[in-house]
Amino acid sequence: MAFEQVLQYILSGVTNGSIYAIVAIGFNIVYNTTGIINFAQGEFLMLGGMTAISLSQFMPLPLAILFAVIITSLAGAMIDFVFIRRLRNPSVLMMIIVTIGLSIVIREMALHIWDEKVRSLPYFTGSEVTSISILGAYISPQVLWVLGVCGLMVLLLGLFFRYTATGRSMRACSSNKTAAGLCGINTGNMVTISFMLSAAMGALAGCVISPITQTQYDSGTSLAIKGFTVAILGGMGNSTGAVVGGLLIGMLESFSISVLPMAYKDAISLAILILILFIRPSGLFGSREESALKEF
Amino acid sequence: MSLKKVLALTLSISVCMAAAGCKKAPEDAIKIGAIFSVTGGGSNLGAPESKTAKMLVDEINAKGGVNGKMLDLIVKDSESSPEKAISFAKQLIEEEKVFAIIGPSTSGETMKIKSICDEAKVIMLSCAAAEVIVNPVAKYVFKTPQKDSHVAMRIFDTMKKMGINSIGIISDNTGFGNAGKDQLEKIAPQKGVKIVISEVYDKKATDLSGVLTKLKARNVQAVVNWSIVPAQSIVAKNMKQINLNVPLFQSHGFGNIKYAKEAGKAGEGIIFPCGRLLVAEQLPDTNKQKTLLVKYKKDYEAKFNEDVSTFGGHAYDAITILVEGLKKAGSADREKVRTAIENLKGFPGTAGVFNFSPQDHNGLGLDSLVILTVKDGKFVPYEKLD
Amino acid sequence: MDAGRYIPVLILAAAVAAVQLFTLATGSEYYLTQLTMSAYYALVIIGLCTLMGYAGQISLGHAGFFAIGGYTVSVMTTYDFSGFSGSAVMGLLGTLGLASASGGELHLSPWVSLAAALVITVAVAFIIGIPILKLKGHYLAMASLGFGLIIYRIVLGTRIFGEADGISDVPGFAIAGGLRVSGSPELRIQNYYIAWTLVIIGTVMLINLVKSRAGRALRSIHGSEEAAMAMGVNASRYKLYVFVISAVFASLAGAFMAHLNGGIGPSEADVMKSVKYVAIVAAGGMANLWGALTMGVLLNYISLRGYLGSYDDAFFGAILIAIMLFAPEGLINPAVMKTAAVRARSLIDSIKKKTGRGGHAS
Amino acid sequence: MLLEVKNVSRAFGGLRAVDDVSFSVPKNSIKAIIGPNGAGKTTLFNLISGSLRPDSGRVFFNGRQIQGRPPHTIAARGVSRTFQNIKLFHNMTVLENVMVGRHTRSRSGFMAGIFNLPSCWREEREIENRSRGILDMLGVSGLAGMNAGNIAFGSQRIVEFARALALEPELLLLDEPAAGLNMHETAEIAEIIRKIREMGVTILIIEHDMSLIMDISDDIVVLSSGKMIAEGRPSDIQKNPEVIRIYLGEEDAQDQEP
Repeated sequence: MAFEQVLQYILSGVTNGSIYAIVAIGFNIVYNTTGIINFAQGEFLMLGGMTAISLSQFMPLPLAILFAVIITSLAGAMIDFVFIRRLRNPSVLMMIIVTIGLSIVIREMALHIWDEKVRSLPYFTGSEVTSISILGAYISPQVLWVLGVCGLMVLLLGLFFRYTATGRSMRACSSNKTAAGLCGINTGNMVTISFMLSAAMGALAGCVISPITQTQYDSGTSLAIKGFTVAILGGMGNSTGAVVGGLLIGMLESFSISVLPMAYKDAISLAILILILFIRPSGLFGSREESALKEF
Repeated sequence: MSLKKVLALTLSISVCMAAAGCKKAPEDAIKIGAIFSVTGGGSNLGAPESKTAKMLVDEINAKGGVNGKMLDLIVKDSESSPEKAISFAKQLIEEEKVFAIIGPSTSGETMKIKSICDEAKVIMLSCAAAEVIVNPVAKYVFKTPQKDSHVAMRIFDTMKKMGINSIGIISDNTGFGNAGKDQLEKIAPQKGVKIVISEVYDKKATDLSGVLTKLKARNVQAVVNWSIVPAQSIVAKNMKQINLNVPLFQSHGFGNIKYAKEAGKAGEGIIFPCGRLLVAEQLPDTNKQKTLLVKYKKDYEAKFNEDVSTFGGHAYDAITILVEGLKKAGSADREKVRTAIENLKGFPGTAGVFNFSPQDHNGLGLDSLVILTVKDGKFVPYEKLD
Repeated sequence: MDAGRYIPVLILAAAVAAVQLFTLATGSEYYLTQLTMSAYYALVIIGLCTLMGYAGQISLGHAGFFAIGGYTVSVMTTYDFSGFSGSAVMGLLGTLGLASASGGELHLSPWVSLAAALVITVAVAFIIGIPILKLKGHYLAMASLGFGLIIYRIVLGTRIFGEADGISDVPGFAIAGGLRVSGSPELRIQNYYIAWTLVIIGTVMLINLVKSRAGRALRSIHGSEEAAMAMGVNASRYKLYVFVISAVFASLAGAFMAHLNGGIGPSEADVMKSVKYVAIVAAGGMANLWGALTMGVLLNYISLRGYLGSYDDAFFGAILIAIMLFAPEGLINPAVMKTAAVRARSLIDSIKKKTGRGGHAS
Repeated sequence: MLLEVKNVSRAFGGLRAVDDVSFSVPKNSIKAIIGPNGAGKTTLFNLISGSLRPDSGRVFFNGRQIQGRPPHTIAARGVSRTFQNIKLFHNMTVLENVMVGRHTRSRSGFMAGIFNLPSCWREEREIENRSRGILDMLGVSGLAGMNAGNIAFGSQRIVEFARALALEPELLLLDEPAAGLNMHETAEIAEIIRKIREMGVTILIIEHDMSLIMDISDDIVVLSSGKMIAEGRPSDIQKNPEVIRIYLGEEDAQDQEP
């Protein structure tokens, strides 16, 4: 294959990979605090995108995105406050089922608030046709925005979880909630903050990828499934792992298209998911001991 | 023992709820059932179809109904799931005792209830495109959208005029996409066009630059994309982004100006065959469909303030054909109305002029399609309109 | 042998017959159609309830097994085997009356396809079960979700499975003497009883299993796998067996549903279906066969009747959240009702005491 | 010798939790394992019961090798255990917990269960009677119908005993049975352990309660940070300077120097 073509496959792998990565990062935040995988994370992306699109008719794009992130993060707080907090000593399964219920309800509400039509935010720079050429291969500038936001999120989240007091106490909650409570950490608030944070990150991600993937009331579910695969490949709770995992799966899918018929693209990433779960459930970057000790 | 009592209780509740469920319609009204995928995968088809059907029935009832009887439309949302379509079809036929069924929106659902309706002698006018719905012909089963084979022929004819003979096809993994891909691959050799590469992608694909790179590598002279929303605009944008500057042909599934708007600048120059609804005003006055197309477009856009789409048109045709059959038969007698529809000739609808026959339960020919393109975000005819 | 366990089964059988007579009397027999379809879905749910509620192993991929059953039966009963007519196997099947030529096509009898469906299901359940049952919690949920998705991709992307339209015109299944699984209106009552007999047999088998030594071992694994192993329970083998059993229940339901509906579509293998099965088991109260059965029939019936139109999914999501918040042990749960009954009784006693009418202090 | 542990060691990352430990347990005796927290006592238990695989060394039970074999095979050979943090089946009643103990002493499988064959009626009744017998023997038959999660901490310990005994083991591993119990309950446990020994069951016990250990054990092994530092009769161990140093500190050890 010609060099430009190989580079083009890489770039298209990066495009999809960056989308999967930015979704996966959202999962890690709630996981880092509550130890659960929030099935409604995909819906935060959809909510963020839809809200920003509606607001962008009345205000400039950056402002619309800012308000969309705030509104969605408030929705995240409301969800935790009304639903998650009232769960009496929730088992893993109960958490999975409540978040599944939430993702269905949010999706159906979005259908009736907006409608079933597909929408998208305008491109941040240039338009649908602008593309940057790198050594003969082309990529839309929007993808660079996605990568940029991804990097920013990883950096900020890494700093937040490691160096801020709230971040540390959120991590304390996830390893042992009762012990964290005994040390005076208000675990209830920590979970609320984690939902607000992951909703905000999800909304921001939803806005950044909307020009590329477009947004529809039910676009959350398929994004969430890709997001799980990548989050687990990277190692649950590890944001850098999520980005690397996302780009890796994006590349694998993109190169599999060049060899196999495209219909098998998704089957491949699913086979990878199952393979990882057997060999290394803790994922590429997750610590083996930590995941083994996780009390399910 | 308390548990057992509850179990018996729940079962009986569900039955009483069912009994209360069916509302009593005015006695002598003609009941028409409608199964649309208002939500779920086919919502871009079912939603406009359901709105159009309700609008039209209200209009007809306002003008005194048909043969002096009111029409009672019962719409069920199947969420494009076959098992619901089956359950609703049986409900409409056995319970509501409907005279005819409009829809379903997707070919998968239609195939599941084709034999149910035919055996129950209930006229079904499907809004789904697959040819296998009316081939082999079932006595009571009709379909209103254009034939995929005709769409493919019009695409290849246009290509020949443009001197294109080696192309790449991409289609999504919906029933619509599969059916289109089969027709394109079947008809291409007859038209002397060589399909260099043919790929299927997932309907929820977030980005298609990968497969388009594969097509670019085979230096195809044109790309045909046969899919439903949102892939159509993603393909258009990706082609421009990876600098694959060859003509892009879309299927008649591109029949909504909103999809062109989604593609923005990348939509310019897309060529696709479609019904005349989208260029109603630009039709010559001699055209038989013009008056009804302009009226439907105006009414629809006024009532729902959203762009009209050819999918809504399929439901429009289904109802007007049924009403025409009722008028010709003079009474709500299934056999008479069925034969009336089967012999309907020169009947103008949104998708084209219908000429039914015992062998052709679709009634639309090549002339039902015109070639349109996108210029400054609007649909304009690519060839002179007749 | 405590026959007491079968009393609820008799009540269920009586209720099934009562409902049928009720619809006969009120001339509203069409309700049986949805009740028959709900019965087959309930079969999947009671199987999954044994796996999830009793053995504590979550599976988000059981729609995959439903699809394996449905698709195998649909393909084998509609595929024209005349190409193989010369082969020895076809000859053998022909002599056994298991293959019949009609209208120039050679078709296998539904018995062969049903047997094939079950064999394939057991094989796949073993191959998939051994590795993924080593995982726990989220990882098991994700692996089973991945399995379900792969089955969905296969049926959606392969031509022989009819791609997005699935398979239609699947013939009925003549079981024995006039009994025939098919969707035609005349056979509605017959099919209603066939479906519910299958559900009753399945329920009896699962009740026996749960109350037996093997059932106790399964529940002990749910309690604490390490302690169960220390007591000599071969946890991995027991988890695998119950996984295979629940897979067979799902695939059986898929096979019969394919004959009833005359076909199957890829939406039966969709992730949302698996999620709905898990949710209904949870709504029924996890380790509660009767709760799962009741909620299974009720929720499926409501969605198949389309009472809620476009709000069907929203209602389902709301039910899930409500039950997890207010009645985590499920609505129809003996424990919940016992405590409720006790509280009610003590309330009545205190009222009696206050009003002085209570003859004796209870 | 009923149980022989030969040069067994196991490390977690850098930490050598059990380091080259060898000892043996004669039939019908009560052997104790003592040592400060983190000495590797529970890890040693898990290596014997099969929950963990040793990095090196071998374990023989009745002369047959059992190290590295899955826990349920070892249990089937007659080794039963209790846990440091009680692991009862909270989703089942006390009686059912004990009935699970009889799992290796009964045979009816999945098929027999599903079709409720007559063969498994008799076996069920026999399992239930045996289990009720054990509960009576330990004086907790009143709790039979209660849910295992809802009973008092002390009774939970005794129910875990009952479950372990239901297996009719030759060797019973007790992991800190007296932890968290008051004087009266500890005496009760001591009485139960003596009764078990009279039934011919060999006992290997981990315990911190020195008076209980010195009172009931025939032989004692002392572990400290993974290594075995002493083995012998209770009286010798009390005077062993090494043991005193790890328990009571440096200066007390000098006083005892001969």
